[in-house]
Amino acid sequence: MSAKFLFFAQCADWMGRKDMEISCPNPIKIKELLKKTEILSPLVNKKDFLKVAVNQTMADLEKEVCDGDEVAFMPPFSGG
Amino acid sequence: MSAKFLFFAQCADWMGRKDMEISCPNPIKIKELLKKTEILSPLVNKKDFLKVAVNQTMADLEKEVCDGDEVAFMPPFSGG
Amino acid sequence: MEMKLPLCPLSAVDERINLTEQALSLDSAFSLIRSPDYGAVVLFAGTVRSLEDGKPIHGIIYEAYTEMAVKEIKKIIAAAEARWQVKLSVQHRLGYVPTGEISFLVSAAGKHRPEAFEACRFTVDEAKEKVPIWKAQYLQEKQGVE
Amino acid sequence: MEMKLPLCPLSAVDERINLTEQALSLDSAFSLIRSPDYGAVVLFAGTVRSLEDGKPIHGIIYEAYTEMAVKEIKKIIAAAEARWQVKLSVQHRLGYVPTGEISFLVSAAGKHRPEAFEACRFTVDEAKEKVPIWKAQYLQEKQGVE
Repeated sequence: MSAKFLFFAQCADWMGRKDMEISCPNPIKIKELLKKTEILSPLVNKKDFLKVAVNQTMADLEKEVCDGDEVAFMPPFSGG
Repeated sequence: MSAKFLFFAQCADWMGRKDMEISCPNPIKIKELLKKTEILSPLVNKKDFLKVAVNQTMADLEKEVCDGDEVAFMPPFSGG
Repeated sequence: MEMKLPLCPLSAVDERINLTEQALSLDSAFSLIRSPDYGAVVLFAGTVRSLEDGKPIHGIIYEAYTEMAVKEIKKIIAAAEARWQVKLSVQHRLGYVPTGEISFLVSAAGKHRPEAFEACRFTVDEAKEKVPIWKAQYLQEKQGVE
Repeated sequence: MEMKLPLCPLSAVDERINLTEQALSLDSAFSLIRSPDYGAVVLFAGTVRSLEDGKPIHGIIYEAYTEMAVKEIKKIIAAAEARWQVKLSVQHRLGYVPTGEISFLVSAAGKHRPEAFEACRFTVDEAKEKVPIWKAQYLQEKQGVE
Protein backbone atom coordinates (compact mmCIF):
# COMPACT_ATOMS: atom_id res chain seq x y z
CA MET A 1 0.00 0.00 0.00
CA SER A 2 0.97 3.63 -0.27
CA ALA A 3 -0.40 6.85 1.17
CA LYS A 4 -0.03 10.51 0.37
CA PHE A 5 1.51 12.66 3.10
CA LEU A 6 1.05 16.43 3.41
CA PHE A 7 3.10 18.75 5.64
CA PHE A 8 1.77 22.19 6.50
CA ALA A 9 3.36 25.38 7.87
CA GLN A 10 6.21 24.54 10.32
CA CYS A 11 5.82 20.83 9.53
CA ALA A 12 6.86 21.60 5.97
CA ASP A 13 9.89 23.50 7.32
CA TRP A 14 10.95 20.57 9.50
CA MET A 15 10.42 18.06 6.70
CA GLY A 16 11.98 20.24 4.02
CA ARG A 17 9.06 19.39 1.75
CA LYS A 18 5.31 19.89 1.44
CA ASP A 19 4.21 16.41 0.42
CA MET A 20 5.41 12.88 -0.42
CA GLU A 21 4.19 9.36 -1.12
CA ILE A 22 5.17 6.71 1.43
CA SER A 23 4.90 2.99 0.75
CA CYS A 24 4.61 0.31 3.38
CA PRO A 25 3.55 -3.33 3.25
CA ASN A 26 0.34 -3.17 5.34
CA PRO A 27 -2.10 -0.78 6.98
CA ILE A 28 -0.27 0.74 9.93
CA LYS A 29 -1.03 3.01 12.89
CA ILE A 30 0.31 6.56 12.54
CA LYS A 31 2.40 6.26 15.71
CA GLU A 32 4.06 3.12 14.31
CA LEU A 33 4.62 4.80 10.99
CA LEU A 34 6.36 7.74 12.72
CA LYS A 35 8.54 5.30 14.66
CA LYS A 36 9.51 3.14 11.69
CA THR A 37 9.79 5.59 8.81
CA GLU A 38 13.19 7.23 8.83
CA ILE A 39 12.17 10.07 6.55
CA LEU A 40 9.47 11.17 9.05
CA SER A 41 12.00 11.39 11.90
CA PRO A 42 11.99 15.26 11.98
CA LEU A 43 8.40 15.01 13.26
CA VAL A 44 8.99 12.44 16.00
CA ASN A 45 10.08 14.82 18.74
CA LYS A 46 7.18 17.14 17.88
CA LYS A 47 4.59 14.42 18.47
CA ASP A 48 2.85 16.20 21.36
CA PHE A 49 2.54 19.33 19.27
CA LEU A 50 1.44 17.75 15.99
CA LYS A 51 -2.09 17.67 14.68
CA VAL A 52 -2.91 14.86 12.27
CA ALA A 53 -5.73 14.50 9.77
CA VAL A 54 -6.54 11.43 7.70
CA ASN A 55 -8.58 12.09 4.60
CA GLN A 56 -9.24 15.62 5.80
CA THR A 57 -10.70 14.54 9.12
CA MET A 58 -8.89 15.01 12.44
CA ALA A 59 -7.35 11.81 13.74
CA ASP A 60 -5.11 10.70 16.59
CA LEU A 61 -1.87 8.74 16.44
CA GLU A 62 -3.74 5.45 16.96
CA LYS A 63 -5.50 5.87 13.62
CA GLU A 64 -4.56 3.29 10.99
CA VAL A 65 -3.39 4.50 7.60
CA CYS A 66 -4.71 2.48 4.66
CA ASP A 67 -3.90 2.35 0.97
CA GLY A 68 -4.68 5.58 -0.83
CA ASP A 69 -5.20 7.65 2.32
CA GLU A 70 -4.26 11.31 2.51
CA VAL A 71 -2.40 11.97 5.79
CA ALA A 72 -1.68 15.52 6.88
CA PHE A 73 0.77 16.63 9.59
CA MET A 74 0.03 20.08 10.90
CA PRO A 75 1.04 22.49 13.67
CA PRO A 76 -1.74 23.96 15.85
CA PHE A 77 -4.06 26.15 13.80
CA SER A 78 -3.41 29.88 13.94
CA GLY A 79 -5.78 31.37 11.40
CA GLY A 80 -7.89 34.41 12.14
CA MET B 1 -40.64 84.46 28.46
CA SER B 2 -40.98 82.24 25.43
CA ALA B 3 -39.68 78.81 24.55
CA LYS B 4 -39.27 76.86 21.34
CA PHE B 5 -41.24 73.62 21.11
CA LEU B 6 -40.40 70.72 18.80
CA PHE B 7 -42.69 67.79 17.96
CA PHE B 8 -41.21 64.61 16.51
CA ALA B 9 -42.72 61.63 14.67
CA GLN B 10 -46.26 60.86 15.94
CA CYS B 11 -46.16 63.95 18.15
CA ALA B 12 -45.94 66.05 15.00
CA ASP B 13 -48.94 64.16 13.59
CA TRP B 14 -51.02 64.79 16.72
CA MET B 15 -50.03 68.45 16.84
CA GLY B 16 -50.35 69.02 13.11
CA ARG B 17 -47.02 70.83 13.17
CA LYS B 18 -43.32 70.22 13.78
CA ASP B 19 -42.47 73.25 15.92
CA MET B 20 -43.81 76.44 17.47
CA GLU B 21 -42.94 79.24 19.88
CA ILE B 22 -45.02 79.43 23.06
CA SER B 23 -45.07 82.45 25.31
CA CYS B 24 -45.97 82.44 28.97
CA PRO B 25 -45.46 84.92 31.77
CA ASN B 26 -43.04 82.96 33.98
CA PRO B 27 -40.93 79.83 34.14
CA ILE B 28 -43.35 76.93 34.39
CA LYS B 29 -43.22 73.16 34.91
CA ILE B 30 -43.89 71.10 31.80
CA LYS B 31 -46.87 69.34 33.38
CA GLU B 32 -48.45 72.74 34.19
CA LEU B 33 -47.73 73.97 30.69
CA LEU B 34 -49.49 70.94 29.21
CA LYS B 35 -52.49 71.53 31.48
CA LYS B 36 -52.78 75.27 30.77
CA THR B 37 -51.80 75.62 27.11
CA GLU B 38 -54.81 74.91 24.92
CA ILE B 39 -52.73 74.39 21.80
CA LEU B 40 -50.81 71.50 23.47
CA SER B 41 -54.05 69.66 24.34
CA PRO B 42 -53.51 66.91 21.69
CA LEU B 43 -50.55 65.74 23.82
CA VAL B 44 -52.32 65.69 27.19
CA ASN B 45 -53.86 62.22 26.94
CA LYS B 46 -50.53 60.85 25.65
CA LYS B 47 -48.64 61.99 28.76
CA ASP B 48 -47.67 58.50 29.91
CA PHE B 49 -46.29 57.73 26.47
CA LEU B 50 -44.44 61.00 25.81
CA LYS B 51 -40.73 61.52 26.14
CA VAL B 52 -39.60 65.07 26.82
CA ALA B 53 -36.23 66.73 26.35
CA VAL B 54 -35.28 70.23 27.43
CA ASN B 55 -32.29 71.70 25.63
CA GLN B 56 -31.52 68.28 24.12
CA THR B 57 -31.35 66.50 27.45
CA MET B 58 -34.01 64.08 28.68
CA ALA B 59 -36.31 65.62 31.28
CA ASP B 60 -39.46 64.68 33.19
CA LEU B 61 -42.73 66.56 33.45
CA GLU B 62 -41.59 68.25 36.68
CA LYS B 63 -38.86 70.09 34.77
CA GLU B 64 -39.28 73.87 34.63
CA VAL B 65 -39.19 75.54 31.23
CA CYS B 66 -37.32 78.86 31.18
CA ASP B 67 -36.96 81.64 28.66
CA GLY B 68 -35.20 80.55 25.48
CA ASP B 69 -35.40 76.81 26.22
CA GLU B 70 -35.84 74.24 23.47
CA VAL B 71 -38.49 71.73 24.53
CA ALA B 72 -39.02 68.55 22.50
CA PHE B 73 -42.01 66.20 22.72
CA MET B 74 -41.22 62.76 21.35
CA PRO B 75 -42.72 59.28 21.13
CA PRO B 76 -40.56 56.34 22.36
CA PHE B 77 -37.45 55.97 20.24
CA SER B 78 -37.59 53.35 17.51
CA GLY B 79 -34.36 53.75 15.56
CA GLY B 80 -32.20 50.83 14.56
CA MET C 1 7.86 52.55 10.82
CA GLU C 2 5.99 51.59 13.97
CA MET C 3 3.04 53.95 13.94
CA LYS C 4 1.42 54.03 17.36
CA LEU C 5 -1.93 55.66 16.71
CA PRO C 6 -3.41 57.47 19.69
CA LEU C 7 -6.49 55.74 21.10
CA CYS C 8 -9.56 57.71 20.06
CA PRO C 9 -8.51 61.34 20.05
CA LEU C 10 -11.59 63.18 21.28
CA SER C 11 -11.47 65.63 18.40
CA ALA C 12 -11.99 62.82 15.93
CA VAL C 13 -15.23 61.43 17.31
CA ASP C 14 -17.38 63.72 15.13
CA GLU C 15 -16.32 62.08 11.90
CA ARG C 16 -17.24 58.68 13.33
CA ILE C 17 -20.86 59.78 13.93
CA ASN C 18 -22.96 59.97 10.84
CA LEU C 19 -26.70 60.69 10.43
CA THR C 20 -27.28 60.74 6.72
CA GLU C 21 -29.74 60.24 3.91
CA GLN C 22 -27.06 58.43 1.89
CA ALA C 23 -26.69 54.63 1.79
CA LEU C 24 -24.40 53.25 4.51
CA SER C 25 -21.32 51.20 3.61
CA LEU C 26 -19.64 48.63 5.84
CA ASP C 27 -16.28 49.13 4.12
CA SER C 28 -16.47 52.89 4.71
CA ALA C 29 -17.39 52.32 8.36
CA PHE C 30 -14.39 49.99 8.72
CA SER C 31 -12.09 52.65 7.31
CA LEU C 32 -13.28 55.10 9.99
CA ILE C 33 -12.06 52.94 12.87
CA ARG C 34 -9.32 50.71 11.47
CA SER C 35 -5.87 50.99 12.94
CA PRO C 36 -2.76 48.78 12.89
CA ASP C 37 -3.09 48.59 16.69
CA TYR C 38 -6.39 46.74 16.51
CA GLY C 39 -6.81 43.10 15.56
CA ALA C 40 -10.57 42.73 15.87
CA VAL C 41 -13.43 44.68 14.35
CA VAL C 42 -17.10 43.88 15.00
CA LEU C 43 -19.83 45.58 12.99
CA PHE C 44 -23.58 45.50 13.52
CA ALA C 45 -25.90 46.39 10.66
CA GLY C 46 -29.61 46.81 11.30
CA THR C 47 -31.52 46.34 8.06
CA VAL C 48 -35.09 47.04 6.97
CA ARG C 49 -37.14 43.85 6.89
CA SER C 50 -39.80 43.21 4.28
CA LEU C 51 -42.55 42.50 6.80
CA GLU C 52 -43.81 44.82 9.56
CA ASP C 53 -46.64 43.46 11.70
CA GLY C 54 -47.17 40.83 9.03
CA LYS C 55 -47.64 43.39 6.29
CA PRO C 56 -45.24 43.65 3.34
CA ILE C 57 -43.46 47.01 3.14
CA HIS C 58 -41.02 48.42 0.63
CA GLY C 59 -39.28 50.78 3.01
CA ILE C 60 -39.29 52.89 6.16
CA ILE C 61 -38.93 56.64 6.61
CA TYR C 62 -36.62 57.43 9.52
CA GLU C 63 -36.65 60.74 11.36
CA ALA C 64 -34.23 62.08 13.96
CA TYR C 65 -33.90 64.88 16.47
CA THR C 66 -30.47 65.35 14.99
CA GLU C 67 -28.71 67.66 17.46
CA MET C 68 -29.81 65.63 20.46
CA ALA C 69 -29.10 62.34 18.67
CA VAL C 70 -25.49 63.37 18.07
CA LYS C 71 -25.08 64.39 21.72
CA GLU C 72 -26.49 61.08 22.95
CA ILE C 73 -24.33 59.06 20.57
CA LYS C 74 -21.26 60.94 21.80
CA LYS C 75 -22.09 60.02 25.40
CA ILE C 76 -22.52 56.35 24.50
CA ILE C 77 -19.27 56.26 22.51
CA ALA C 78 -17.35 57.93 25.33
CA ALA C 79 -18.71 55.42 27.85
CA ALA C 80 -17.95 52.38 25.70
CA GLU C 81 -14.50 53.56 24.64
CA ALA C 82 -13.50 54.21 28.25
CA ARG C 83 -14.82 50.83 29.38
CA TRP C 84 -13.32 48.61 26.66
CA GLN C 85 -10.41 50.55 25.13
CA VAL C 86 -12.00 50.40 21.70
CA LYS C 87 -12.70 52.81 18.88
CA LEU C 88 -16.31 53.18 17.76
CA SER C 89 -18.40 54.53 14.95
CA VAL C 90 -22.20 54.96 15.01
CA GLN C 91 -24.17 55.72 11.85
CA HIS C 92 -27.89 55.92 11.14
CA ARG C 93 -29.59 56.49 7.85
CA LEU C 94 -32.45 59.01 7.75
CA GLY C 95 -35.30 59.60 5.32
CA TYR C 96 -36.43 56.76 3.06
CA VAL C 97 -34.60 53.45 3.52
CA PRO C 98 -35.71 50.63 1.19
CA THR C 99 -36.28 47.07 2.37
CA GLY C 100 -33.03 45.08 2.67
CA GLU C 101 -30.78 48.13 3.07
CA ILE C 102 -28.81 49.15 6.17
CA SER C 103 -30.54 51.66 8.45
CA PHE C 104 -28.21 51.49 11.47
CA LEU C 105 -24.51 50.70 11.59
CA VAL C 106 -22.29 50.35 14.67
CA SER C 107 -18.60 49.46 14.31
CA ALA C 108 -16.14 48.65 17.09
CA ALA C 109 -12.39 48.08 16.74
CA GLY C 110 -10.40 46.61 19.61
CA LYS C 111 -7.17 44.78 20.24
CA HIS C 112 -8.94 41.46 20.67
CA ARG C 113 -12.27 39.77 20.02
CA PRO C 114 -14.02 39.96 23.39
CA GLU C 115 -13.88 43.72 23.81
CA ALA C 116 -14.84 44.37 20.18
CA PHE C 117 -17.91 42.12 20.48
CA GLU C 118 -18.94 43.49 23.87
CA ALA C 119 -18.45 47.15 22.97
CA CYS C 120 -20.39 46.74 19.71
CA ARG C 121 -23.31 45.03 21.40
CA PHE C 122 -23.39 47.54 24.27
CA THR C 123 -23.40 50.45 21.81
CA VAL C 124 -26.18 48.94 19.70
CA ASP C 125 -28.36 48.35 22.77
CA GLU C 126 -27.67 51.78 24.26
CA ALA C 127 -28.26 53.59 20.98
CA LYS C 128 -31.61 51.88 20.44
CA GLU C 129 -32.68 52.95 23.92
CA LYS C 130 -31.30 56.47 24.13
CA VAL C 131 -30.95 58.04 20.69
CA PRO C 132 -33.95 60.07 19.47
CA ILE C 133 -34.58 58.45 16.10
CA TRP C 134 -37.90 57.08 14.89
CA LYS C 135 -39.47 54.89 12.28
CA ALA C 136 -41.78 57.71 11.27
CA GLN C 137 -43.59 55.85 8.50
CA TYR C 138 -43.87 52.31 7.11
CA LEU C 139 -44.35 52.34 3.35
CA GLN C 140 -46.62 49.48 2.45
CA GLU C 141 -46.21 47.32 -0.59
CA LYS C 142 -49.02 47.57 -3.20
CA GLN C 143 -50.51 50.79 -1.84
CA GLY C 144 -47.38 52.74 -2.69
CA VAL C 145 -46.39 55.66 -0.49
CA GLU C 146 -49.29 56.17 1.89
CA MET D 1 -44.35 40.93 -3.59
CA GLU D 2 -43.64 39.13 -0.34
CA MET D 3 -40.53 37.15 -1.16
CA LYS D 4 -39.98 34.49 1.44
CA LEU D 5 -36.39 33.40 0.87
CA PRO D 6 -35.64 29.85 1.95
CA LEU D 7 -33.35 29.66 4.97
CA CYS D 8 -29.87 28.64 3.79
CA PRO D 9 -30.42 26.30 0.88
CA LEU D 10 -27.64 23.76 1.26
CA SER D 11 -26.55 24.17 -2.33
CA ALA D 12 -25.74 27.81 -1.70
CA VAL D 13 -23.31 27.37 1.18
CA ASP D 14 -20.32 27.00 -1.15
CA GLU D 15 -20.52 30.56 -2.37
CA ARG D 16 -20.55 31.79 1.21
CA ILE D 17 -17.19 30.13 1.94
CA ASN D 18 -14.21 31.89 0.48
CA LEU D 19 -10.49 31.18 0.87
CA THR D 20 -8.79 33.67 -1.36
CA GLU D 21 -5.64 35.66 -2.05
CA GLN D 22 -7.79 38.69 -2.90
CA ALA D 23 -8.60 41.47 -0.42
CA LEU D 24 -11.78 40.84 1.58
CA SER D 25 -14.67 43.31 1.48
CA LEU D 26 -17.28 43.77 4.19
CA ASP D 27 -19.85 45.07 1.71
CA SER D 28 -19.36 41.99 -0.49
CA ALA D 29 -19.71 39.71 2.54
CA PHE D 30 -22.94 41.49 3.46
CA SER D 31 -24.31 40.92 -0.02
CA LEU D 32 -23.70 37.17 0.34
CA ILE D 33 -26.03 36.82 3.33
CA ARG D 34 -28.47 39.72 3.15
CA SER D 35 -32.15 38.94 2.83
CA PRO D 36 -35.33 40.94 3.37
CA ASP D 37 -36.24 38.37 6.05
CA TYR D 38 -33.32 39.35 8.27
CA GLY D 39 -33.13 42.53 10.32
CA ALA D 40 -29.72 42.07 11.95
CA VAL D 41 -26.29 41.39 10.50
CA VAL D 42 -23.15 41.01 12.62
CA LEU D 43 -19.73 40.86 10.99
CA PHE D 44 -16.38 40.05 12.57
CA ALA D 45 -13.19 41.12 10.82
CA GLY D 46 -9.84 39.89 12.09
CA THR D 47 -7.10 42.23 10.92
CA VAL D 48 -3.31 42.01 10.84
CA ARG D 49 -1.78 44.04 13.67
CA SER D 50 1.46 45.95 13.25
CA LEU D 51 3.16 44.29 16.23
CA GLU D 52 3.80 40.58 16.75
CA ASP D 53 5.62 39.65 19.95
CA GLY D 54 6.61 43.29 20.26
CA LYS D 55 8.23 43.38 16.83
CA PRO D 56 6.91 45.58 14.03
CA ILE D 57 5.75 43.59 11.00
CA HIS D 58 4.43 44.69 7.63
CA GLY D 59 2.36 41.61 6.97
CA ILE D 60 1.65 37.92 7.51
CA ILE D 61 1.68 35.04 5.06
CA TYR D 62 -1.29 32.76 5.64
CA GLU D 63 -1.41 29.15 4.51
CA ALA D 64 -4.34 26.71 4.48
CA TYR D 65 -5.07 23.03 4.04
CA THR D 66 -7.76 24.20 1.67
CA GLU D 67 -9.89 21.09 1.09
CA MET D 68 -10.04 20.27 4.79
CA ALA D 69 -10.59 23.92 5.74
CA VAL D 70 -13.66 24.11 3.51
CA LYS D 71 -15.04 20.89 5.00
CA GLU D 72 -14.53 22.15 8.57
CA ILE D 73 -16.09 25.52 7.78
CA LYS D 74 -19.13 23.76 6.30
CA LYS D 75 -19.57 21.77 9.52
CA ILE D 76 -19.37 24.90 11.65
CA ILE D 77 -21.81 26.79 9.43
CA ALA D 78 -24.27 23.89 9.48
CA ALA D 79 -24.12 23.69 13.27
CA ALA D 80 -24.57 27.44 13.78
CA GLU D 81 -27.33 27.81 11.20
CA ALA D 82 -29.29 24.97 12.76
CA ARG D 83 -28.87 26.36 16.26
CA TRP D 84 -29.71 30.03 15.62
CA GLN D 85 -31.72 30.13 12.37
CA VAL D 86 -29.18 32.43 10.76
CA LYS D 87 -27.33 32.63 7.47
CA LEU D 88 -23.53 32.66 7.63
CA SER D 89 -20.51 33.41 5.53
CA VAL D 90 -16.88 32.57 6.43
CA GLN D 91 -13.96 33.99 4.48
CA HIS D 92 -10.20 33.85 5.04
CA ARG D 93 -7.51 35.54 3.07
CA LEU D 94 -4.45 33.46 2.11
CA GLY D 95 -0.93 34.36 1.02
CA TYR D 96 0.45 37.77 1.92
CA VAL D 97 -1.85 40.02 3.98
CA PRO D 98 -0.47 43.48 4.80
CA THR D 99 -0.76 45.06 8.24
CA GLY D 100 -4.17 46.68 8.82
CA GLU D 101 -6.01 44.57 6.24
CA ILE D 102 -8.69 41.96 6.89
CA SER D 103 -7.45 38.36 7.14
CA PHE D 104 -10.60 36.67 8.47
CA LEU D 105 -14.22 37.63 7.96
CA VAL D 106 -17.31 36.02 9.48
CA SER D 107 -20.79 37.38 8.74
CA ALA D 108 -24.07 36.32 10.32
CA ALA D 109 -27.57 37.46 9.33
CA GLY D 110 -30.54 36.75 11.58
CA LYS D 111 -34.01 38.01 12.27
CA HIS D 112 -32.92 39.79 15.42
CA ARG D 113 -29.79 40.99 17.23
CA PRO D 114 -29.17 38.27 19.80
CA GLU D 115 -28.93 35.37 17.38
CA ALA D 116 -26.82 37.33 14.90
CA PHE D 117 -24.32 38.29 17.63
CA GLU D 118 -24.22 34.81 19.15
CA ALA D 119 -23.91 32.95 15.86
CA CYS D 120 -21.14 35.26 14.66
CA ARG D 121 -19.15 34.88 17.86
CA PHE D 122 -19.62 31.10 17.94
CA THR D 123 -18.48 30.79 14.34
CA VAL D 124 -15.40 32.96 14.90
CA ASP D 125 -14.37 30.91 17.96
CA GLU D 126 -15.04 27.57 16.30
CA ALA D 127 -13.23 28.51 13.10
CA LYS D 128 -10.14 29.64 15.00
CA GLU D 129 -10.07 26.32 16.81
CA LYS D 130 -10.98 23.89 14.03
CA VAL D 131 -10.04 25.25 10.62
CA PRO D 132 -6.56 24.29 9.34
CA ILE D 133 -5.14 27.71 8.52
CA TRP D 134 -1.80 29.05 9.74
CA LYS D 135 0.18 32.21 10.08
CA ALA D 136 3.04 30.64 8.17
CA GLN D 137 5.37 33.63 8.27
CA TYR D 138 5.59 37.05 9.94
CA LEU D 139 7.23 39.59 7.66
CA GLN D 140 9.25 41.93 9.80
CA GLU D 141 9.53 45.63 9.24
CA LYS D 142 13.00 46.91 8.23
CA GLN D 143 14.37 43.52 7.26
CA GLY D 144 11.92 43.16 4.40
CA VAL D 145 10.71 39.71 3.41
CA GLU D 146 12.81 37.30 5.44
